[in-house]
Amino acid sequence: MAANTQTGMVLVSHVPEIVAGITKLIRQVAPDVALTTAGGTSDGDIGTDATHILQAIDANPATDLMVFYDLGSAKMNLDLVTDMTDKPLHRYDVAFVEGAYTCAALLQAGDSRAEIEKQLAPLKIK
Amino acid sequence: MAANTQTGMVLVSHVPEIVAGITKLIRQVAPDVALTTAGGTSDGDIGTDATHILQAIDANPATDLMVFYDLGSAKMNLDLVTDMTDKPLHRYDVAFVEGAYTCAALLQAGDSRAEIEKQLAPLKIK
Amino acid sequence: MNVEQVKQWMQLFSAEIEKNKDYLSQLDTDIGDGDHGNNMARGVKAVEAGLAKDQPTDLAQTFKSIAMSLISKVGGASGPLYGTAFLEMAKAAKDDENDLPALLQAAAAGVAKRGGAKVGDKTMVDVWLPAAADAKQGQLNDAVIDKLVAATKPLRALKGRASYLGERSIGHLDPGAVSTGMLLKTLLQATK
Amino acid sequence: MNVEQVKQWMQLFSAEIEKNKDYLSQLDTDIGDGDHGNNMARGVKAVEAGLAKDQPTDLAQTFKSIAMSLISKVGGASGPLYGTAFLEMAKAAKDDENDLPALLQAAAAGVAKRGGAKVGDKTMVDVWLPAAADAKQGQLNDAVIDKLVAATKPLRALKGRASYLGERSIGHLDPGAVSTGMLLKTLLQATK
Ligand SMILES: Nc1ncnc2c1ncn2[C@@H]1O[C@H](COP(=O)(O)OP(=O)(O)O)[C@@H](O)[C@H]1O
Ligand SMILES: Nc1ncnc2c1ncn2[C@@H]1O[C@H](COP(=O)(O)OP(=O)(O)O)[C@@H](O)[C@H]1O
Ligand SMILES: [Mg+2]
Ligand SMILES: [Mg+2]
Ligand SMILES: [Mg+2]
Ligand SMILES: [Mg+2]
Repeated sequence: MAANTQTGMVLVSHVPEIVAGITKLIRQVAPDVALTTAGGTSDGDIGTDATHILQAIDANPATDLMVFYDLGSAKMNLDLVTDMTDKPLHRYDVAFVEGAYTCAALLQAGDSRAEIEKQLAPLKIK
Repeated sequence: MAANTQTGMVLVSHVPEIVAGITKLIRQVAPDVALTTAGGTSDGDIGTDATHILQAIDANPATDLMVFYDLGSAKMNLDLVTDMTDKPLHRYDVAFVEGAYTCAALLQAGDSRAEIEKQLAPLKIK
Repeated sequence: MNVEQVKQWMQLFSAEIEKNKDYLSQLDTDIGDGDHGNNMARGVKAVEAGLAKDQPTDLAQTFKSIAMSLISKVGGASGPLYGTAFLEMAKAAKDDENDLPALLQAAAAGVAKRGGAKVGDKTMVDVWLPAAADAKQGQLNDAVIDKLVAATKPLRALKGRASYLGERSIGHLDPGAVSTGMLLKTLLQATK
Repeated sequence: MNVEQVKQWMQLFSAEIEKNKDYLSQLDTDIGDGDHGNNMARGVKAVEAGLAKDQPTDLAQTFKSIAMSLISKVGGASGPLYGTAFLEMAKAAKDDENDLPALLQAAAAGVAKRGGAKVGDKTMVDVWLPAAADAKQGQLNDAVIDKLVAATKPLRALKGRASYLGERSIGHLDPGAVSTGMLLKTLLQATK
């Protein structure tokens, strides 16, 4: 049961601690998943910006990225960034912590993005 | 528009950073809400335990508590704790970050628990 | 519209934001997270520094420079929204468009698409879209802009942070609508 | 059942957990977060320390002491589950119940209620509920317990962390079912 490492995850939050914490939660069940994060603005303030998100995308070793976020401004920055990168970004409007945890557990188990999307569907709330 | 401070919030997570981060996110929009947290076990490990949750409940100055959590073991500990405290606990099986943020913003705006529960209903995912 | 006018516009807008920073943040405290004034102030400072550094020579470059500064420095929902407005104007200007109403039209459509908001959702879109339409009719002026901004007050927010408040968002001006009003008024000043 | 037997039971269980700590954590690594062995080891250590400190003199006190140690020290889903099992036995023992099958029945019902799991959901409930029923019929033995534990392997998890894995949870033993098997087997040893 090798992990799916072609598909990676990017977490975007207004607050650095939130993505740091979710990373801890995820790493318990998914040590091998390609995971990068953008928490807060580039300057370390509460908020999100495209520059910081682009860094997390560039730093991710996977070719195909599943993206999770907390609030709406992160969503708009993500959409903006989609036009600025060549990597395919898939944004999920699901419960942030619960969706990211589910995705990580399934990538670790070797599932494909298509399979994972089925499990994410009931978590859509945004 | 005085904040509702009779109703408080308790956040329970497996990881200390997650509740610390959500607290930052919440404090931006809800400086006056009665908010306490239990992140990780009493010993500071990843996980949850009833003792730590009870501390967060006892420390909360409000009389009526709305409780949010990340994963299932937190839920079971919460139910266990409900039998151990006199304070009325209301557990919401909603998206953790999004539900807690919504609740905090509305408590700050002065809404009652009943009004807030209506807004939380579409966030139910657990 | 020409490069000098855009620079003039940004100076006027910057001064207006600086002057109203606390007011904008107060509006955002009522129905959001209280940072709109600071976000915009950070943004316009970056715009001025960006223009000084980039030394753009045509309209497209100028708008692009402004867009990138806003996108990377605002740090809130208004960052991608205003950033998109200027990106869309840069794209239009690349096609040799320098007619003000046409540029505004491109900007307004970009903002509406980025945020997924309709007129009436109590966002800056409530100012952008009707103002662009009025400009096309040659009828955009300060009084019209003030009216569009004021009209956000009785609405219930359906997008952005204020939407979490449901009914509680009624009775407050939308902060982004107010800053958009400032952007459009200073545009009129710079191009009159 | 009497206090000495319970103490004996806890010593045997503790030794079994200590011996199988890595095995339980490995099972939990496959379909969970890999901490079940450590959680249980922390729990049984706390139980021994708690009993030494509390010096309970009747069954109800003894079960209560065990429950509180597990609740405060396990740090995973199994904490409130095993904690509830012993709390329920403490409640039953207070009503002067010391019949083993009746106590097991109370424990199993408590675990099922706490977790909201049914038999077949691939959790410890798959062992607790049928084992309690078998005990009532006087038919609980090691072979029966082993069979109940093994039966969790082909199932798809519907509760707990393993349920996040959907189909991927199939083909693995449930870690909590395995530790429950150990708890019940050491109980049979201590009371035979
Ligand atoms: N989805 C959206 N569509 C259009 N405008 C929006 C949207 N979300 C937010 N806004 C605008 O952004 C403004 C808030 O900007 P700001 O305070 O800088 O960002 P944030 O809400 O991230 O703190 C709102 O007043 C509103 O005009
Ligand atoms: N809702 C539930 N109902 C019954 N048993 C459960 C439930 N959730 C988890 N379990 C049991 O708990 C075991 C996992 O325990 P443990 O690893 O200590 O906790 P955690 O999953 O919090 O890390 C599972 O193998 C399963 O038997
Ligand atoms: Mg704001
Ligand atoms: Mg903000
Ligand atoms: Mg575990
Ligand atoms: Mg655990």
